[in-house]
Amino acid sequence: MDFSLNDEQKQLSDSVGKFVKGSYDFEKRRQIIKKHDSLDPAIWQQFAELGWLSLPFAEDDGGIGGTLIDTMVLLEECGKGLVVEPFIPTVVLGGGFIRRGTPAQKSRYLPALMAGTLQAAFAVQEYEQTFSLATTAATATATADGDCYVLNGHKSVVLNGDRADVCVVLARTAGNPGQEDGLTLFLVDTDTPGVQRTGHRLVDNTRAADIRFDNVRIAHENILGELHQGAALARTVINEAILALAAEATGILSVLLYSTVEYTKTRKQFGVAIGSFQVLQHRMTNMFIAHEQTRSLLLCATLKMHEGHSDAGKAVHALKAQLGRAGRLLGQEAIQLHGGMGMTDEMPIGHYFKRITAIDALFGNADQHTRAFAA
Amino acid sequence: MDFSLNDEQKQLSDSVGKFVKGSYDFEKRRQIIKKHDSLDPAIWQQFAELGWLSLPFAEDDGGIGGTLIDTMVLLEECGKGLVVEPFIPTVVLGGGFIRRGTPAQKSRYLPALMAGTLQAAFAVQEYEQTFSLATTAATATATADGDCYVLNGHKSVVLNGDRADVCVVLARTAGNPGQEDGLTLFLVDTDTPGVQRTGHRLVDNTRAADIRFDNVRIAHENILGELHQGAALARTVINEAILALAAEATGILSVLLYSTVEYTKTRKQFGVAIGSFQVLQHRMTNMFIAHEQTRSLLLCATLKMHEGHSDAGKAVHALKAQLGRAGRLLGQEAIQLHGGMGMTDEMPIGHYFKRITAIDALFGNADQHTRAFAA
Amino acid sequence: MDLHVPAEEGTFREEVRAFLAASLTPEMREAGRLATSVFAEPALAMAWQKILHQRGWAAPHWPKEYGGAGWSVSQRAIFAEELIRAEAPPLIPMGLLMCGPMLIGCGTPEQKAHYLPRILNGEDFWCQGYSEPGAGSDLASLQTFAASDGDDYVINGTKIWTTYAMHANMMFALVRTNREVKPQAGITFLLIDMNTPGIRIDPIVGLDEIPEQCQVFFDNVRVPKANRIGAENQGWTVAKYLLMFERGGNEYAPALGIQLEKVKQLAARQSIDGTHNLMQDEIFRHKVAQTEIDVLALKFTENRIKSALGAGKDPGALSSMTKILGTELWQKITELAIEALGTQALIWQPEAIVPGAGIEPVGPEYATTAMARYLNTRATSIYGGSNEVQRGIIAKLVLGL
Amino acid sequence: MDLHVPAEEGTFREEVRAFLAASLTPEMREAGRLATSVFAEPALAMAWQKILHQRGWAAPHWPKEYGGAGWSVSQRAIFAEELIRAEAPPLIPMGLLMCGPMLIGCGTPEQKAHYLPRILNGEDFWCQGYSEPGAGSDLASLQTFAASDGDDYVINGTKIWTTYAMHANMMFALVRTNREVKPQAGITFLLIDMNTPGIRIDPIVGLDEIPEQCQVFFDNVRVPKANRIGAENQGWTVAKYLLMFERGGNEYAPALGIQLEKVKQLAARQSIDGTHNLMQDEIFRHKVAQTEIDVLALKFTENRIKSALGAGKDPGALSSMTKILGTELWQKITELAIEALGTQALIWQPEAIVPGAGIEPVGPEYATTAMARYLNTRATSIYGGSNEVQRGIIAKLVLGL
Repeated sequence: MDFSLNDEQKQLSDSVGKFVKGSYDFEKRRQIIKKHDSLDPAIWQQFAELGWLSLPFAEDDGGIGGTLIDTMVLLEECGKGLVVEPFIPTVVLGGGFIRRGTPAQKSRYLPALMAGTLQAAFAVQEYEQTFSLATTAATATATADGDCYVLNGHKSVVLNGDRADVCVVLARTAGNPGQEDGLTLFLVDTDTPGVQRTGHRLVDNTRAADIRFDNVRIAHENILGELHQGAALARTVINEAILALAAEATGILSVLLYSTVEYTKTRKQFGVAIGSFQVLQHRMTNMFIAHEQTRSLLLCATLKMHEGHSDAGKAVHALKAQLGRAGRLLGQEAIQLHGGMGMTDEMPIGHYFKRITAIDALFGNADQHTRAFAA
Repeated sequence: MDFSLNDEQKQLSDSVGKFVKGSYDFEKRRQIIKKHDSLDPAIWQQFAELGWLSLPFAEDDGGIGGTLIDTMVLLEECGKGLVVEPFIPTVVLGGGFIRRGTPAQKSRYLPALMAGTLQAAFAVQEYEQTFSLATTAATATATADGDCYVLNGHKSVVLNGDRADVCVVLARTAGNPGQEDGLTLFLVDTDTPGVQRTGHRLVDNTRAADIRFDNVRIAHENILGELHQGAALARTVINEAILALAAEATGILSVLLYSTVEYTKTRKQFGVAIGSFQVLQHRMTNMFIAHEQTRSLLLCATLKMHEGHSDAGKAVHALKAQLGRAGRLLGQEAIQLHGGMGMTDEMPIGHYFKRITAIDALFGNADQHTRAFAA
Repeated sequence: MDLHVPAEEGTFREEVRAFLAASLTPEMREAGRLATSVFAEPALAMAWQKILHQRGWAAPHWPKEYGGAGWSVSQRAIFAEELIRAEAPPLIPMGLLMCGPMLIGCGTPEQKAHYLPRILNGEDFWCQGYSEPGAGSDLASLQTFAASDGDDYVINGTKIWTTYAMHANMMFALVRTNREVKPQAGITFLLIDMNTPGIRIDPIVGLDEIPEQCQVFFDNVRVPKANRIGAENQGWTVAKYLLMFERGGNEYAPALGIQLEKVKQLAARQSIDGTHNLMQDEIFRHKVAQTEIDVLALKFTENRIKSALGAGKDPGALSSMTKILGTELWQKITELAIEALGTQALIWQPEAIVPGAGIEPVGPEYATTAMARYLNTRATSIYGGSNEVQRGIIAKLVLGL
Repeated sequence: MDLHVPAEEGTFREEVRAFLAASLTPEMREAGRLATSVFAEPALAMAWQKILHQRGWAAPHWPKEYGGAGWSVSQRAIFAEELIRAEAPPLIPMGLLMCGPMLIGCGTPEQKAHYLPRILNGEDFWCQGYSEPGAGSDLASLQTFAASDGDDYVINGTKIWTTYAMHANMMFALVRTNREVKPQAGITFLLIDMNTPGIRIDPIVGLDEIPEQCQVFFDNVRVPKANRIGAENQGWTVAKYLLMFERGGNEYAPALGIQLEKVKQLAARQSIDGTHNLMQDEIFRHKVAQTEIDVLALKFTENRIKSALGAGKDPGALSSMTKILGTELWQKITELAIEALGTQALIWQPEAIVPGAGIEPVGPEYATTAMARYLNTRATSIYGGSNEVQRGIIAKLVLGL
């Protein structure tokens, strides 16, 4: 076993780290949130030019053929800089589905996606439901002439949904809510008639959309994967997205920890740096331990997914569960130890706190994954 | 609302406190455990003479007619002294059942019980079951001639069972395991043929017994309460026992807390009293808070039971759940803060830890009562 | 011991309910429902205060001679509960709960006669000038200096975390008047007119993007010595008096109980598998139940404090305990809410939770405030003496460590 | 990065399994199964060590030249796992895991030649003389004094928490040789023959009622200076070397995983409602799963340490972290066991868990050891540098606080 990065991975990590430090400081990020609606076109173009948008795609598809480990390396550094650009919705989720599509589907979307000119999203979550594929209520019904499918439904919090050019939609083509059988994935261009989007912010300053599908006609060729068997493929791509989120989160956790450590070394009360208080030292040690344990599970899950281990899914559950618990602990403690300053919009720490809070809620929270781990 | 003790309650509290301090120090307790098998006949006789064994019984039955609050006051002081004598099994459980029995049953047992010459027990728990009335597998079948019932079953950890003269036994007379209907309570003299007892210690240095009932014949007049309807009465008496245990536990928690506080004021490491370490101060503060919250729920449940409130049962669940959590916290922290000395049989603290650990396991643990609270 | 609830308290509850049903406007209820911190939208809160004042109920806890209601401890608790149940907007506390009681205890007859009526009728809007950038948990180290100059003090320095300073026309403040003595011994308590020249107010945007807090700068601000409470350099005593009053009077359990009920209601609307809802999920229900048990225990802890207060006893550091428990349970309840809402809790539309804005939210209406509440309550364990400081107080004063 | 498991490791595992199946006697397995602390019954543990020694496997982690097995890091991990799985009694660690490595690193050629073979073959039974009544977490304040007298030291003082001192014929100890310097600078490392006149051993009865620990008194005990390790007053360096070795080598996850499996097995035997067992109870299963996730994370944390060690790097304070996690998870697992067993866990029969006693326990056999384990593991967060001390080390060395 070897947990150190190889030379290429190290190079990638350094290059992303340098980019974030050099071109993505907190003031820059603040402008992106305010002016550019959480996506700076120039930054996104740079992502494309640096090859990051092509990272997970096969060389045959025009990509770089990177591994899950590469994506992990990239996103951990993005997490440290709290990059708001929609890498996960477009590249990991959208791209993750499309690269498993038909040659026609791939050639239609992937080149533009890798060039940075196409945005994607995955519409899975619905209102008043905890995260679950089986509860999907959106339906897609074959027309009488068998020509196409007609999609109806209402999806909530579609990450990057307001600017996505193409949306992967999970809908029921057979069976009843509660069953995983009978779900199908569709590729839906968002300019298709009947697609109504209301874009909105999320607490972490990323963007999402409420999307209503009102008798949206979808051609057969836009079915992604197998009819009625969409749940398994959805789960695979979601697991990759969880890895990506966890990598980003591990970067965030390290900032929550080490910014807090640094802050307590300078902040004085009662005549001394508050970092000299034993109570805070032990609490920061607990933060440190939670962070390291999360990193260990990130490595565990990434390596098992990478090698296609039979218990890879279980490792992903463990990771997401730990992430929720560690995120809660580190986020809350970071704010508490920053005191009043931690409650301000001005300081970066609160923004890291918001993002780590959001990550717990995405694709099932800690309790749900703990339960799934035990199943 | 008034939470202060009235004069009589204060007097009782003082008198028990004085007895424990004067006649029941830790060395005396050690002798009782070693020499007298966890019951000192002279001490028990004093209990009788002081009227404590008569406390909860009606004046018409020759008792003192005390309330649940009086029992609470008595047991909290007993808890502080870690009295091992079987007050709860004999007086609260055995006596609690018998005083709800027929006049004949009362006159047969209560005078001796109050005089200190009769010991009682309640046989409810069976092996390889979490605490639950419904799972009772012991059976009592009416004989063909309808003359009596024949009891068969195997009860585990019958508190005070090895020296009990009479045992209240819960057995199934109808229905199937899983149902609460069809359970009946029987008064069984332990010298009845077919009762086989193996006495043993418990970790808290009290005594219990493994009891097998092998075709034990029980006359109709020994049915306690109504046939098939034993669960409701059992629950009432168990709730009173939980209050009693909680009162004892509250006394124990106060010793766990304040002994630890005192110990850390004297124990020196790194040139200072360890109680000066902020980390330990905050942890002891958390112990203090848990103790006070437990006391609040003890008052809540006692007063609601005392007044026959409709949500009294729920308050008892809350109390037992809190007791489990607080007991775990205070017990474990007390040992940790005593360091190596806390791990020795010689120091009292470990014995308090053992008793508080046992109390969580009796009559359903914290998780079970939390669940019942939410039901 | 006696838990008996006298029958007349039932009648009283009916009276309060009837009044609230008749007096609270829909706008005010909306402001109450949408409030995500302890502070409601100021204009609506002040409007509601005026209505209460007409009934004589704006400050029921004050002594009757100054405009209080003359209620028993239980009646006050009932009133507080019913206000929460009716979704009344919480009143701005700086005048009614802080400055008023302080004046009643420590003010001169003239100060009382002038300020108390203006607090009750809402003519004055007060803010609190305690914390400074370098003096948070360590309040005694404050540096804002008031130099004696004839009949005035001349103030220089800065205060921070001053809630609603931009709305206030008055501030009660702790300032340093002596740098040569022990920190606590050189502090004076002053009332400052916010319209005095030399005061600048910079709003601070919070995690919820709302500028509720401010930093206030003093540049040679002249304050008449007549505005001093107590003697010069005795301000710390006044502050401690106020703190004691504040702590004894704070009750968390009633509001926590109602908030937890709301969490249960919204969790019951979330489907977990197409057939069951989240309140039927054993794990979530267990967490809710544990919290409910903690709130029940806190309720009786608070009852014990009231019982001790009623008997004229000093509840002592028990009030530090209720501050710790109350704020940490409050945080826990807001956490349960965002957990129950899942991704719906992430939708961020601060514009949709401004009372009267009339903006239709994305997602269910009940989900719009949960995240702001979760973010906001993080501050409750920081302000009012951080929970670390409270734990230190218990360790020192109760445990003698 | 590479998680690949080489095929030859599978073969190795088979070899170890076959050996264990053939060599472990039923009595030894019983001693392993009934051990409630890290220490098994000494006679059976020593008998098992002799068998391992014949195979060359008594101290696989030692360098090959001194009798080690020359295995890779992974092979050592496999061996450790299989020992646990086979319920082998744990070997007494003071000689093999502590004294041996210390001698290899710091002993003279003569000391190594004399003592190492005697450790391997079990001829010497070692105990550790570190703690004193006033020197626990603050080890450097130890007072047992060794006065120089010609070729000898003359020792006076006392040691406490000396495990199995009554079985030992040798002790390695820290003693004070200079009181005039900083505490750490006046300490010397000595090997002491326990049969020397002037030594008295008082057993200490633990919570489990077993006298595993002792207090040892020294009354003018003469120890030859040839028994000194390193230079006079340099004992602290030797102790630190040993500590580093001890920490890097400790692995908790494999044993924790197996213990948690056993908890799951016993929980699956407890009926909750006549139809379902406790492992089908959502709440209990959730707690087990959380613990299992923590153990999995610890396993990879330990793998990361091994990976760093393998690459010749210093894992640094990560070993303080695994001590904290390993011991607290161990405590958690024993807690889950007593929770699962309910009142059955309360049955207390220390006489029934003595290997070979042949006493039929009251209740199921698997329930006899749970409470003693729960009580015993309370000590794991106290000894070997309390977890408070470990957290302090991380705060200082890793976080720079």
